[in-house]
Amino acid sequence: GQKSQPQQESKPAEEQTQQTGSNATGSEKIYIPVISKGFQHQFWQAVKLGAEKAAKEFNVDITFEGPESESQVDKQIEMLQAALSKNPKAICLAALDSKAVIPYLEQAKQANIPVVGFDSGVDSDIPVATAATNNVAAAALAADKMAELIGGKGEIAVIVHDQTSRTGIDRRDGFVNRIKEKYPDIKIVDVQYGGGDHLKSTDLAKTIMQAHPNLKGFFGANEGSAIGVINAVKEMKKEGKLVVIGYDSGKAQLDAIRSGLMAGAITQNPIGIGYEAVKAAVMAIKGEKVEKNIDTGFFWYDKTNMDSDQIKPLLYE
Amino acid sequence: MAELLVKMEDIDKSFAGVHALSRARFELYAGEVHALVGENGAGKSTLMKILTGVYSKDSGRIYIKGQEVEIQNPRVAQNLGISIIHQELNLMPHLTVAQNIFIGREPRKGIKFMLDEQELNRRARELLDTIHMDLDPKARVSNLTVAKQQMVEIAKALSIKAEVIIMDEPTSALAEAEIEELFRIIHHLKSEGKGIIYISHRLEELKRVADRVTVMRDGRYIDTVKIGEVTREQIISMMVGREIYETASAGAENSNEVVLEVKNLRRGRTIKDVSFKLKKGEILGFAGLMGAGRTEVARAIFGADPIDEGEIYVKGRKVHIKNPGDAVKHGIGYLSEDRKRYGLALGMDVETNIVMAAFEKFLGLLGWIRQDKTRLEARTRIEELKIKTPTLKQKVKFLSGGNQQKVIMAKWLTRNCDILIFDEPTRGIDVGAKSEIYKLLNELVKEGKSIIMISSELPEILRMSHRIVVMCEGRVTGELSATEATQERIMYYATMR
Amino acid sequence: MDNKVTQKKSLLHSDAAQKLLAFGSLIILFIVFSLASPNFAKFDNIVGILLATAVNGILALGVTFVIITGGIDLSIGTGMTFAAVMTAVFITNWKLPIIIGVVGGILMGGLCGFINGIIISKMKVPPFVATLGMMMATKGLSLVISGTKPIYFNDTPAYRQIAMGSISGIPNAVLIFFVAAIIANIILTRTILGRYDFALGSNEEATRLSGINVDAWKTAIYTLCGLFFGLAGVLMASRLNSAQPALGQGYEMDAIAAAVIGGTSLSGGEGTILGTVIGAFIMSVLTNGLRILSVPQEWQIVVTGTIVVMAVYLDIIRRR
Amino acid sequence: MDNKVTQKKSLLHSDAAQKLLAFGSLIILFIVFSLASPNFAKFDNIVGILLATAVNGILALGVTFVIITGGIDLSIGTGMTFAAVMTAVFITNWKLPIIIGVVGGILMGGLCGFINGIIISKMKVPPFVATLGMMMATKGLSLVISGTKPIYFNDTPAYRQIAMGSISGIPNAVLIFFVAAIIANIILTRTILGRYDFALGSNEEATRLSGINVDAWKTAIYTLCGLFFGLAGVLMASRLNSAQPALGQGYEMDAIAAAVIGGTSLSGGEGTILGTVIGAFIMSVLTNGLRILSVPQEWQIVVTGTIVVMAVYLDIIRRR
Ligand SMILES: Nc1ncnc2c1ncn2[C@@H]1O[C@H](COP(=O)(O)OP(=O)(O)OP(=O)(O)O)[C@@H](O)[C@H]1O
Ligand SMILES: Nc1ncnc2c1ncn2[C@@H]1O[C@H](COP(=O)(O)OP(=O)(O)OP(=O)(O)O)[C@@H](O)[C@H]1O
Ligand SMILES: [Mg+2]
Ligand SMILES: [Mg+2]
Repeated sequence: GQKSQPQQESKPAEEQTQQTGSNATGSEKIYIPVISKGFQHQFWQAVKLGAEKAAKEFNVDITFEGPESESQVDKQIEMLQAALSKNPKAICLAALDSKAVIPYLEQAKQANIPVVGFDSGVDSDIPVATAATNNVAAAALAADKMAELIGGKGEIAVIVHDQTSRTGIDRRDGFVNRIKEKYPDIKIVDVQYGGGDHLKSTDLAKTIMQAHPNLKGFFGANEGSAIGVINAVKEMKKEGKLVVIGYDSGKAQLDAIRSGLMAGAITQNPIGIGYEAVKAAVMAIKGEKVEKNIDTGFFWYDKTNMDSDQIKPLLYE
Repeated sequence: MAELLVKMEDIDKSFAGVHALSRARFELYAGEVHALVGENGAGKSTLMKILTGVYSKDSGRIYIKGQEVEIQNPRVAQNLGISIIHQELNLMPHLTVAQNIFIGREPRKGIKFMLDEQELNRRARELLDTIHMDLDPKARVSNLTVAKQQMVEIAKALSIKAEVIIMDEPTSALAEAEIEELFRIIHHLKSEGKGIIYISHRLEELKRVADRVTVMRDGRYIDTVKIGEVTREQIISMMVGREIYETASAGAENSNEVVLEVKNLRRGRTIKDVSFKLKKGEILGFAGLMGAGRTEVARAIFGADPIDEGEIYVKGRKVHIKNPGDAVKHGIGYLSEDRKRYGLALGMDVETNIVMAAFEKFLGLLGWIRQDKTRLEARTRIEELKIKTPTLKQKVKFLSGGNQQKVIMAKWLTRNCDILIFDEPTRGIDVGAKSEIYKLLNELVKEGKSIIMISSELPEILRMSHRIVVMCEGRVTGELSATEATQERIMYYATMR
Repeated sequence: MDNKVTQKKSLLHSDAAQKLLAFGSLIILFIVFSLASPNFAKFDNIVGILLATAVNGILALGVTFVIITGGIDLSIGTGMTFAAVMTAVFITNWKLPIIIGVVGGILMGGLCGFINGIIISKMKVPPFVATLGMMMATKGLSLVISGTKPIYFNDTPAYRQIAMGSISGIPNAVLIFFVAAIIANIILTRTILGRYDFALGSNEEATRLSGINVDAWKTAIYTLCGLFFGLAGVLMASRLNSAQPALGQGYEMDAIAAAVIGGTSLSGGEGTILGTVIGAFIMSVLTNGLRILSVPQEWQIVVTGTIVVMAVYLDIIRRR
Repeated sequence: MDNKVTQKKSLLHSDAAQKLLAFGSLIILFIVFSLASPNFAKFDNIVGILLATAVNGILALGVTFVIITGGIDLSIGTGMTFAAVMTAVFITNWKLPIIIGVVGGILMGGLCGFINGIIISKMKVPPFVATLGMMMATKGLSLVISGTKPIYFNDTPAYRQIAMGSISGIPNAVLIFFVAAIIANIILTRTILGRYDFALGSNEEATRLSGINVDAWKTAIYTLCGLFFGLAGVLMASRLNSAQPALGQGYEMDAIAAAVIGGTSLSGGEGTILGTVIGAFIMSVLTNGLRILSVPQEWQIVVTGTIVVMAVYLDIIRRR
């Protein structure tokens, strides 16, 4: 928050030059489409919040949209294409498939539209900046915490939201690989996918618990998966018998952590991701130098630190 | 004089492109049976559909017991005491007989929406008993033959305590015994003071049931006369506006070459050992009562249903017919008794239906249809059979019943089949068209084709056939030559269990 | 002697035996999974299967009525979500009593169904299109109304008991599902609505010609379907202790599949509630069993697809 | 004079006028969006719309044939993905020439359709169930074969040109779509397959009793549909420069919706290719226009649902 203060003050002058510089018809604001990987999930709503905060701060117009599921690579491309038709000054993009969007990024580059990546990177040097979480490292941290909490051995299971999306793969691999590398006595008995659907994840988690009665820990790799696990624990009356680790936040997860049902979770900084992405886009438009890789960070939070000044702003209800 | 129940005046009705009724008129008194006759497409059914709220009239007035009324929908007609047996079957095939009869008027019990199924079946049983119909109230309608379905329709119409009962060709699917029963019912209704409108193409029936007859032609009212005061020929000339020529049998002028031989055919419980021979250039009549199994035999020969046992020889060669495609390849064509269900693609145009079985003849490269050829063929057939249709592209479902039947005949003629099985070929067809079809059958056999004609109308069988096979309960019980056949002898074999 | 043979035969063809045979595929699946995994036939897991069936089962009950008319309802999944969101709005946002919220939620489902019915019967829009529109409308509205955020029932812990309270170990949701199935069965087989349902699907024109107000009854049937998905929404929200506005799409296909697997004909005129219930169970037993066996997910999908086709094929052979 | 009146009338009711009127909703949408946003009617955006229509449009062409028989094909979405994955396997993993990979991919689609056809016509499994099974089978197999990872065409840059190469600014995918539509139209209106397609949908039993090998033709029609979704898969993969194994589910509903909005009747016997093409365009113009106007996404869904119903309703009124 502190750094942006002086920029905000110098903004009106900047905006003036921007407008006269462009061929826009007078009072038109800078327009930046933000294309995410989704819009319905809580996480993306938090990203949107951050993006809107930055938009307000820098007095730009944004739109925020994303396909309905993270497999719809082509739908995202169509959004990108429609966005390009709207004469944007910059584009923020959380690419579902970083390779598949490259031709469109090239198109943007030719039109001198700076692209800022967010949430996960794009395999290309076109994006002027990327504001992202290192999901692999974040999930590995969850694995470390899991090992610590179950005492370094036993059976655990994982529910991931998606088998093919970048975030799904990264979190699964980050978690699974860390366990395999560092904790030989821990056995991952099952990894299944619930589509992020709360109800389906609940039934899925219950079934896994049925199949593996000795389960000691359970990792839910996104909000929907984590809540599914919590619901399953509740419905099976296994409160306290299982270490549950979640990902992201949302009211249900926060409540579960407060009540001790969930040991803790990884949070990214979704608001920060949205904020930084739009901010970087604005800076790029103005020709200012932007940091190529903006690591928005991730944190482990549990009952003890969730109300701290460092963590609290990262969580959303 | 009895009360005037129905009076229709100056009724006009047009469908897209067809002026079906123009200033049509009709009157019905209590206690009379009033026949309505006319050629196919004369507008009889349309007029009745207007009276029962199925169609809305373009103009004109309807009075019920002197009161002018607007009949917007079938419910209004029912409430006015009008019930109808539609020409086309209008049943719910997935429901039972009883459920169909009382649809819309189900007995309830307890709260308003609960059905009383027992009461429903009981009432149906009672009704069926009083009208002497041998039907199981709990049988699913889709499992019944057309004749039995027709009886369900009749029962349904009678179950409504109506004062006006319209019967649109009720006998077209019935055999003699049921027709007798129907006539008995009609007399009974008449004696109760009900008015009955009776539509039929079987003019010989009129003398037996009707009091007066109204003739329609091309959607217009022609005349109303007392039945006792006209001859059959006079009615016909009013209907068609010309004298009609009724062919006699072509006579036994066939060769001895056997084109189709069926040996010991068996299928389930409906065909128990059927054998017969069909000669070249012959019309072989198949007579029998309803349910005798004639349709089953035809379907089995045609490959529409699998057979359990039996051999079929076509022109002396044994053939294996596993599906209709095989039958058609061996030159056999079949005209079903239920043309809407089994004969026509109703939603498609006349042209396509005519060439449907013979597309191979009109194909170019890669399955390309030579439309010039199909059009020419269809046009030729339409002229040949005098099919009444505004254009080649008219959907078959908008043709009148008789013309639909002709379209199916055209289909098999186009396919050029040598062996044709006609199942009730003149069902629901007017005298004019009937005589055309008879003429056609005679021409076909003269050309050397062979015909099996299944018919429940004995006069027709007697007039047309060179030989007659009589069936009863899945067996062939007799075979008669044209010269020895009489109604009595046929009935004798038809009831020989 | 002849008599005996007939008796024996009629026993085999008796209604009861027929119905038992209809369970065929379900029983086979059950036996196979029980043998394959000791964890499958445990009480808790069975309860889990029952619970997992409840929501989809109730959706399937409702859509069975619609399919019997020869129609379809694609809005049941998102309509369910809409009902859930409205329930949450009533209870959590407007602080109305739970019972009013529940009834209100079910009625909102009924309202969606009613609108479907009007569009289909009065405006003559084909059911597929009308309910596709409703699917999108309810999906969007759920997000708008909830502000794309889940609404929780944290102030009203009693709400969760609607689905998750239990009687001797069986969760209420399961009991509600069975009661709903029984009511559906009574409506379908014993009431005039059920009779006209079949009549419409069997021959709509003949039904109309019999003097029945086809439009009104059709609307009633879509409304009934709406009430069922309203109930499903209430249960779903209760189980998740929240209304999740983004959920719902895709549930319609599962429910339609359950009805069709259970022998309801998409061309109308045929269907039973028992069949639909069995169909719903076949789907959830399959899902559960394959998961218990830890079959990799991609193979689970392949196997489910194959077995669904085979189950229906078996049923077709049996009926011949 | 009388003659003149008739002529005038026949002009209004002429085929050409009818066809123009059929575009009604599409034209209205187009005008509204053009007025609402200067960015809508730009060349680039129009090309974008065309491109966005191509894949869904080709799927809709195929499924139109199936729907006309009175059947349905739910496997077109995932079948498309399966074809895409197989193409990628042929070209990237097996290093086969592009042309062979493309033909192979299309044929794999045809194979899926053929199997659908056999299950439906020979085993008498209802199309909904048979293709639901195929939907799951192809979905699972795509994941299995690809190892749940996208397969890229990075070694064969020419592959991307199949869809994205362009002739005077119009991408090939669009041209391929139009050519496919023309071919589909010829097949449907001018060949025996098309004629039997309608005959099957109009009265299958009567068709059989005309001596036509109903099973074979039905299988042929499902196979044809398979070839179309195979082609869609090739284009999709080409556009994304990769085969995305998780894609596909849900696409079947969009395609079916396009066909139905275009006037194809789900009860069979009715449908036109032009209608389907218009239906596909209505869907993508709507999506694009609302995006261009920056309507919030949740409202986009509501509006789309409403307009789809209204478009069909307008068409129904027009035809009266
Ligand atoms: N729904 C309709 N749409 C278009 N034309 C129709 C329709 N119903 C009837 N017609 C036409 O109206 C005319 C009268 O038909 P109608 O069915 O009343 O004749 P009909 O006297 O009952 O003949 P039949 O003895 O063959 O039953 C015919 O030319 C017929 O083709
Ligand atoms: N679909 C069916 N299901 C059950 N029984 C049937 C079916 N079709 C026909 N039957 C029975 O088969 C027997 C033979 O019927 P079929 O229709 O062949 O007789 P028919 O001599 O042609 O008489 P009709 O004059 O009624 O045409 C009858 O007992 C009939 O009830
Ligand atoms: Mg008539
Ligand atoms: Mg018969």
